[in-house]
Amino acid sequence: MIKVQEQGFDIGAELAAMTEGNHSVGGQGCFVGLVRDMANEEQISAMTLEHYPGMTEKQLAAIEEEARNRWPLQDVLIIHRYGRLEPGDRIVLVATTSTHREAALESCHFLIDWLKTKAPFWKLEASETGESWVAARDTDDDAAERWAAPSENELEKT
Amino acid sequence: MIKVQEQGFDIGAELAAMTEGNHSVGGQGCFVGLVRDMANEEQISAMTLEHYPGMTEKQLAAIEEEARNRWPLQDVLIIHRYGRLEPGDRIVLVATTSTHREAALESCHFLIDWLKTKAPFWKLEASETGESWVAARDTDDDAAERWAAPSENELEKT
Amino acid sequence: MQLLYFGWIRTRIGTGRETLEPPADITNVKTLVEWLKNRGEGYQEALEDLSVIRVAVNQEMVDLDAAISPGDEVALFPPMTGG
Amino acid sequence: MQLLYFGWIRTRIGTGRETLEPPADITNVKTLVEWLKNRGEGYQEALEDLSVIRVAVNQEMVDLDAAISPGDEVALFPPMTGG
Repeated sequence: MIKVQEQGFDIGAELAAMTEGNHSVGGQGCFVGLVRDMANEEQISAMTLEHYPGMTEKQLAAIEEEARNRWPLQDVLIIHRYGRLEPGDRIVLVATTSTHREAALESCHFLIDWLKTKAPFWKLEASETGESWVAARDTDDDAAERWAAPSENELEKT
Repeated sequence: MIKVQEQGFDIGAELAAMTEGNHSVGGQGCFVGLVRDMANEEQISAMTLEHYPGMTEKQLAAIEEEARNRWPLQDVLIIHRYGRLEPGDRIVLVATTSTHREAALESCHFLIDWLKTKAPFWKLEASETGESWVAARDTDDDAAERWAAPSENELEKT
Repeated sequence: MQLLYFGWIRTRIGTGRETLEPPADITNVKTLVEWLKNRGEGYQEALEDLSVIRVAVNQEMVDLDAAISPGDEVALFPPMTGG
Repeated sequence: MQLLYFGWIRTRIGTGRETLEPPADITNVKTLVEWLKNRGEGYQEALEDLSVIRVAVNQEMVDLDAAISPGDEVALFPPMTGG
């Protein structure tokens, strides 16, 4: 399930909804991304997330689909916020459920790595010295690349 | 922080407490283990977790310590229940916070892998055909071994 | 043609969305970008380094040599920073 | 000496805890286990396969050749299944 929203989310309620009534879930993995108060040694007062309505939902759905193709998952949840956030606020929640823990944990790692470079969000940080756009990081590209192998290569071969 | 308890836990409250007031957290990883309703093709009606009071807390604290030595973590939480549980009940919660997502996710994976083989718990499953103890799995040993490298080898050398 | 701009491409150009009708010889993303750069200093500044520009046509990621048609929604933006 | 049993070792022996005073020549875990096996059928059944017995002395994991002393807390249990 994909949710792109301005408002916050209730982690406990979201995680509970994924397992409620489904007693074949053995493991649930989750990752929460939060706004940090420091960036490049500057104090951050706010972060504004811009996104591409319409495409965002499509991209997140494609990333969810990819995760489901790679691991035997029972459920996938991606909640990504946009708009103005402050340090300590939660930006994103990814969570997966599976019969076994390996699939749940690995797929969460995959989801957040791909979100970093494939979800159409841009971050504007505000500090005392003004506003600046967060630059994409090579390390995020590398992390996403790490998962590139199986199905993308399959696609290239065909 | 280590909690060994019979009662359930509130994931939302536990995760929130780890990040509250700390705005340098960039990522929070978490894993929840639940009682499944099937084991070895048998319907499970209950699982009773026995543990070794005293040693359990020590072992969990040692595992937490090991995670903190390996990754730059801001906080670590392990909650492990004992007693009688039913399918769908949560058994264990591990969660970590860090400046960056990689450390948070990897350390959660490490924590749950080590808990499987190094935390003194034993599981008794009840089904229609009676009660039986859950056997340790080779795959869990392998998963724990995967993390054996750095500090254990260091210990062996000294 | 619907043009959408995001991130610092949007702030440099000064708008997030505009409807333009490029000449008939603008048939792929690369020639569109070159044409846009002539529309003013903001465009020039926003689009000068092709290596940091990402493109979506009708909300699908494409390369710079992808074809475009008059009715398309074309979005230009910096590398994404989700998560 | 405090003896503690867990999991199927506990259910086969029939108790989870007992205080015993092994003879003076019982100085390591292995000889203790052999001595325990003579205490009855339940012990025999519980402790027959050393490869699936784990041992903690004073709540620290040890090998079968670890030394033991009269005041120790010695726990015998199957491989752990936490998480």
